[in-house]
Amino acid sequence: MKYSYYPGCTLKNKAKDLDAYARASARALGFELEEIEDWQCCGGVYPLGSDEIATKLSSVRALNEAKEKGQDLVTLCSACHHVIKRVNDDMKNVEDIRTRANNYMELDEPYAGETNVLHFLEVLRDKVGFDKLKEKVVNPLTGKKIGAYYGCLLLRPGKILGFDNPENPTIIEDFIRAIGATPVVYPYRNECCGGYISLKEKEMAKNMCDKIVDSAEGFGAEMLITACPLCMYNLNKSTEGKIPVVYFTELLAEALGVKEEVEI
Amino acid sequence: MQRIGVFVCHCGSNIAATVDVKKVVEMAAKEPGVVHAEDYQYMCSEAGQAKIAAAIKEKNLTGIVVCSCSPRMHENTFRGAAERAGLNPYMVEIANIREHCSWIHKDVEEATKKAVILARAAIAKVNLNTPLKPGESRVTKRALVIGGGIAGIQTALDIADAGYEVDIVEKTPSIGGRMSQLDKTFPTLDCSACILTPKMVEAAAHEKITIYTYSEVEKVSGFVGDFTVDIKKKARYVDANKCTGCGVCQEKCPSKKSLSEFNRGLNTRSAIYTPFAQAIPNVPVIDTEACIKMKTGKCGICSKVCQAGAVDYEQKDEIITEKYGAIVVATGFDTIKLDNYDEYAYNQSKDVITSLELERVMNAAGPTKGHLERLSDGKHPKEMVFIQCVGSRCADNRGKSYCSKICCMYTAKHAMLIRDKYPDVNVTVFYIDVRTPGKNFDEFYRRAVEDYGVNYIKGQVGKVIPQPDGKLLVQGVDLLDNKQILKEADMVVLATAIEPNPDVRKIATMLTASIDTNNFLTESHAKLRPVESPTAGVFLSGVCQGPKDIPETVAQAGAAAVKAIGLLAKDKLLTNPCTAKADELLCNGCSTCANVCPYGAISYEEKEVNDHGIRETRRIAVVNSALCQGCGACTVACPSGAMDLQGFSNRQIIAEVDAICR
Amino acid sequence: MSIETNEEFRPKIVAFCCNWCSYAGADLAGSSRLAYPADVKIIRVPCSCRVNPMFILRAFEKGADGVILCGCHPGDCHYSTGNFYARRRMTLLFSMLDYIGVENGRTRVEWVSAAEGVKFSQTMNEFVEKIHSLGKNVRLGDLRCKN
Amino acid sequence: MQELINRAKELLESGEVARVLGWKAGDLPYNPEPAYFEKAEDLKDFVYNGFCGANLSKYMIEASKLEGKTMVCLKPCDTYSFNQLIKEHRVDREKAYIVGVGCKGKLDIEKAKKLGIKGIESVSGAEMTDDCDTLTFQTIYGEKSVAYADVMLERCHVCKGKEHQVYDEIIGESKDTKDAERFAEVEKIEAMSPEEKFAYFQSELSKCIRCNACRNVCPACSCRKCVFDSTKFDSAQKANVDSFEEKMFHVIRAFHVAGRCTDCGECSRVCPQGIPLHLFNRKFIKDINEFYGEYQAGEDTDSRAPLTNYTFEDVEPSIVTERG
Amino acid sequence: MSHVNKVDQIKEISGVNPLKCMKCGKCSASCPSFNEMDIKPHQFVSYVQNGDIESLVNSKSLWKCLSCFACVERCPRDVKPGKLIDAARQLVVREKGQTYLSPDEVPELLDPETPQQLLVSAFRRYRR
Repeated sequence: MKYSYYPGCTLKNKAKDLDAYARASARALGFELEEIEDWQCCGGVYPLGSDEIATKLSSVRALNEAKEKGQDLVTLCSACHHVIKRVNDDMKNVEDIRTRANNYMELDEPYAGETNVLHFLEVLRDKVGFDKLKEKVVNPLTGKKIGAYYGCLLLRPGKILGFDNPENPTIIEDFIRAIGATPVVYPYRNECCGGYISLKEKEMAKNMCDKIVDSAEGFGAEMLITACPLCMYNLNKSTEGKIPVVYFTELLAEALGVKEEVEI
Repeated sequence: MQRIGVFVCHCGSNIAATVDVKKVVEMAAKEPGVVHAEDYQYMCSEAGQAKIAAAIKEKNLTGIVVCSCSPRMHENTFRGAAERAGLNPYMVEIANIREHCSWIHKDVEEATKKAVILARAAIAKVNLNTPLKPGESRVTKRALVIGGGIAGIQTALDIADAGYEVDIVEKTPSIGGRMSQLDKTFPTLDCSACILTPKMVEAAAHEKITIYTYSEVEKVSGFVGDFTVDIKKKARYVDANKCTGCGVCQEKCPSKKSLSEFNRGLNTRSAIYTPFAQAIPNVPVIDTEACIKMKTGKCGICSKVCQAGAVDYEQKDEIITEKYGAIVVATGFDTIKLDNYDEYAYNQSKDVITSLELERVMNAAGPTKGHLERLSDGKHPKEMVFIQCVGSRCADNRGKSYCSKICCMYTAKHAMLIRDKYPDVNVTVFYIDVRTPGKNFDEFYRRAVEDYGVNYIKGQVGKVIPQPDGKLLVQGVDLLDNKQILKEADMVVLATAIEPNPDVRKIATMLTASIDTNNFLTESHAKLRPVESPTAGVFLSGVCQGPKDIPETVAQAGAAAVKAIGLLAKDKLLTNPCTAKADELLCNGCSTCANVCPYGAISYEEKEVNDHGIRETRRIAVVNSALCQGCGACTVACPSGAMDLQGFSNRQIIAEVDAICR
Repeated sequence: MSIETNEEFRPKIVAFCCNWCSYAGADLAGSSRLAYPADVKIIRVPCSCRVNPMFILRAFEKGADGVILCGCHPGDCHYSTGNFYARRRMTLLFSMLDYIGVENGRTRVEWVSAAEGVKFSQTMNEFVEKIHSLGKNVRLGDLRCKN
Repeated sequence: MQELINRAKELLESGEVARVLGWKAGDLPYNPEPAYFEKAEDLKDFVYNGFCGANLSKYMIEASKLEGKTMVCLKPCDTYSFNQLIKEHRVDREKAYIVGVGCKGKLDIEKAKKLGIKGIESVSGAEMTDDCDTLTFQTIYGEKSVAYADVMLERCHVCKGKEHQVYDEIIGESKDTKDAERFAEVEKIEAMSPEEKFAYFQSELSKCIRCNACRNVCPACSCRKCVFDSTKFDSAQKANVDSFEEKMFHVIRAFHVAGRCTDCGECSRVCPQGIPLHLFNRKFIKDINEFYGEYQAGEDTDSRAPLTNYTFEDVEPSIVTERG
Repeated sequence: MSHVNKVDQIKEISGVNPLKCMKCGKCSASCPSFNEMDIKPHQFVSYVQNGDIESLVNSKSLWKCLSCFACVERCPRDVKPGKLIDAARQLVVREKGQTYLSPDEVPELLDPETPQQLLVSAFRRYRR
């Protein structure tokens, strides 16, 4: 099975490990991530204004490339996922945006949201299946108590992203179970880490992350996992190394026994 | 050629403000067949009807057109007026120039033009009308009440007291409904069971009432006055005639892990069970999913301990077919599922409960024996938070668009009862609005605040955050203070929206009673016929029609009973004469019409006909006008046009089409 | 004086409404003052299944520009099954009209319950707009005209 | 053919049947016409060959009213129509002795004429016992041979198969002559733009002279009195050229037989103006198959016809707009 | 630019109908930045209703909203206050050419771990 893959800017730089572990794990699980050509940055945040077109075009290009290849488009970074999935929804359901974006793009065939956008976790859940994943685990992380940190970008708005129940998600917990560890459910796992606010309002972001980390620790988490480089950055400021924050793909690679192959 | 009179109503200014009624009169007078046209302030008034009668007599009218409000409003009024003046009531047509014209258009010229066209269509139709005579059908003097809650019980008692037989069909093992689950009732704080149980007993003892519990309506056919209903009596596996209700079987049953439906799943019950101590009938049922004997064939303890020998594992479902003249729907409500509201942590914490669950917690026969305690650890709470409007007043597809109506009052009741019994417990209520219309209702709510010190905060809760120590952090807002609030609570109670019992959809379909977008049954007229369904002979009682509290439900139950009694008191009903009729010279006898008739009203006869001198025996469709309800499906199925519908004939409808497109 | 003034295109639209749901829905639209263009004229029929394709073609023949049929939602028919038959009949009829080159959208079926005044009004507004975009009905009027 | 005549004689003489419904020779070698034979000696005029396209099942409506049984010759495709008539109680199965006659495709003389064959004196190669591969015409200009399939009726190119659906006995061999897609022509039209579709049907229908040949021959159009002849819809034929049925006759006719039409193709065969009328019926058949599942009218006598049936999940009429 | 125009502009950009609001406050109850804001999320809706766009575009809140969509997700009336805040922010960055972030100040805000995503997002939100 081959998927089109949109890594996004951070995964080429600060979060190379998030990307590398995902690719190695994909190989171990028998699917391939085919990086689309000449992708451009998604912009990091979804342009909310209903009149914003230009800022959505980089996503449309990526989506259209996947469409032309007839593949689903897989993303890994939470922000890219959020932006691309929402733009795709616009292209599918908002006539005005679709028309105007297509006017800019001048494609042979207009793009109308045909591509299916999947987060890597969704591939694991819906395509591979957590049961199958469990079978492929060679190095179960038994006994590890792990708190899943979702943040906001993967979950909300729930209706458009359709990723999981936005108020009580389970996909990462199911993932944690599949790799043999024990999930720790804590109520702040879908609260915002502060996101881009941490550039200028460091204190504000820290306050938010403190609540998340305290809650997770309080419920017994020994480690936090995330899919988002920005979440990890913000959370790390709060934990100050007390409990580790790692990418879910790292644990996946470890469980599948391919972590050592990966060179960062 | 008909002699037609046209009567244009002003409806005060309702029509006259937007439609130039004089112009309509002037234009209508020019139409073929029209020999009289006039306008009047209120045609439906006695004076207006007198004008119609006078014109019929003076001008020898053979048909009339009233340009007025919807025929759904006053068709019967004008038909009555015509009949009293000696004109066949089916020679009356209505042009709806109010709902379909003056009320939706602003421009006088445009509205007038349209009113003229609507009048023309009605005139064109009445030109082709023929006098029709209603048939008669009998009335079965027995009523069916679907649902055995307080609404159903009250309706049944009222009908039975008037001397008619009534059957109650209740899906669960006992009558009593939601009210039997309540602890106390507002605004008087009587014990719910104390006022309900006597009514349950009375219904059970009433010689005119038959109660089918653990039973469901399977099939309904027929029509007003003559419904035929199949009732499925599910197997109880206990012989009601032998059981003494001693309860030993329930004590000895080794399978005790099923969640108690009556206690909203807060505790467990045995596999053989009566839902609650005062159940009527006091005859247990066996839950086949939980019963060890049913699942494995081994066990049989209940049978062994039953001295009356009432347990019968071989019992089968039974279908009872009965005829009824009237049907009352009283299927009630349930609380909505909270899966869409996980921000309130209902699925994550045992200490977040719905108000109905709190009723069980507060009730002496409930899972905590009436002690207020946390369901997670049994500890007595110190801080309780109530959240209002959970799933009500939502426009986002997660919840219900309507106000559930009863929550403000029961929350005040809960708050008051808790503060009264446990003065050490602090109670906070997050509300959007407090809605207390009703006799002594606002006073009741104010008492909760003023006499019992309940802390009402205007604002919603965003999230309930379970803490590692088991407490619940409630993150809400105080809009008057403009502050976000983080409140630590031991228990959170959600005023969960109510919705019609999910089974009502199936029942409505069987009854062909219409249902609104929220699954509430539609009443025939929102103001003037609130307890009648648009389907003749079907009446509505209680929350199945819309959210209601107990006094309103009882009042409506009585009203539905009166309407049913009014129907049952008649010996015969006049049937709708707008039925299908086959032209025997055109009929091919092909059976296509019978294939689409939902009432089985069409049969075939070998009949000798004289077709322009050719005498032959033909297979001809014959419509039983007592069974035909006049839908017209057959008329379109018929390729030769032999089948036509009286009152809505092909030529009549085509005349309307022509008039509109002229 | 004639009240027929015809400067701009004012479409003629016939709406067949079943007595139990859609006619009541139209009444509700009226009592809720939910406006829709006066071009729509309603004909009351007992059930959507009473509407013969002949009526629809007749309307077009006589100069209608659009015909819409409204009935109870499937499953909610007052006569249990009427709208199911209407649905099949109209699906086939509309498909045939499309096949012989009549513009799509001149005919429509919409299920409107007695409680859906808003939907009734919205539907009529949309339909009138659609007919405006299609313009005058020419094709159904002169199908057999010699070239 | 002789086998057929012998059997007919036998049945007539034994009194088992009171008459035989078949074809008799016309004034030309290619225009036999339906005929009753009541006496054995009359059978000398009996013919059965490739030009006997007429579907005799509709004649059985009247024959059912007569005294005694009628032996009727039905080709495989005709038996669908007969079944459909049984279903609609229009013919009496007990009154019919059905001889399923062999069929290897029926001929369209117009096609031969279009191939330039004129002055036909006799035809060979179209007998029931022939292979029906080649057809030979003796004309005043000499002998001409053509491939049988080139002069076959349109309907035979989409043959429903060689099996008789209902019969008492079978005489002669049949052949499935299907060599084209049944819905190809319909699909071609569906693919046109609305303007092209309209232009196509306008030009075809403008040829119609309302001779009613299609209606008279159609086994499904068996109404005692057609709506277009009655006052029931204010649609009776009027002198006025603008009357309703002048425009919509064919649409309504197709609608009235939708779900009942067996696609026997008689309408197109008899149209003197050569209008491909079967395209209306076949469009409905295609839609019915697509929307409500495969259905072949006349395959049985008890199934529920598509227009007198429904499911809760049926497609909405808006599908017509949505599929574009 | 008149007030009316700005109100329309905000409604247009956000696609929000403020009249749907029933003033329940669930947005403010959900907002993680509530305490940092001078005009609270629920007030955004009434400010737009009342046409006081000036106060909105000058508020601190514009720069405190995280676009975390908690208010959007939980609003029972589908009003989406977060979209209104964003629309007001758009007005500022588009029209006045104002920016909340100048490239000059960026270097001092960075540390070795800062992911690209953070810069990209902040630029997108704070600048045209």
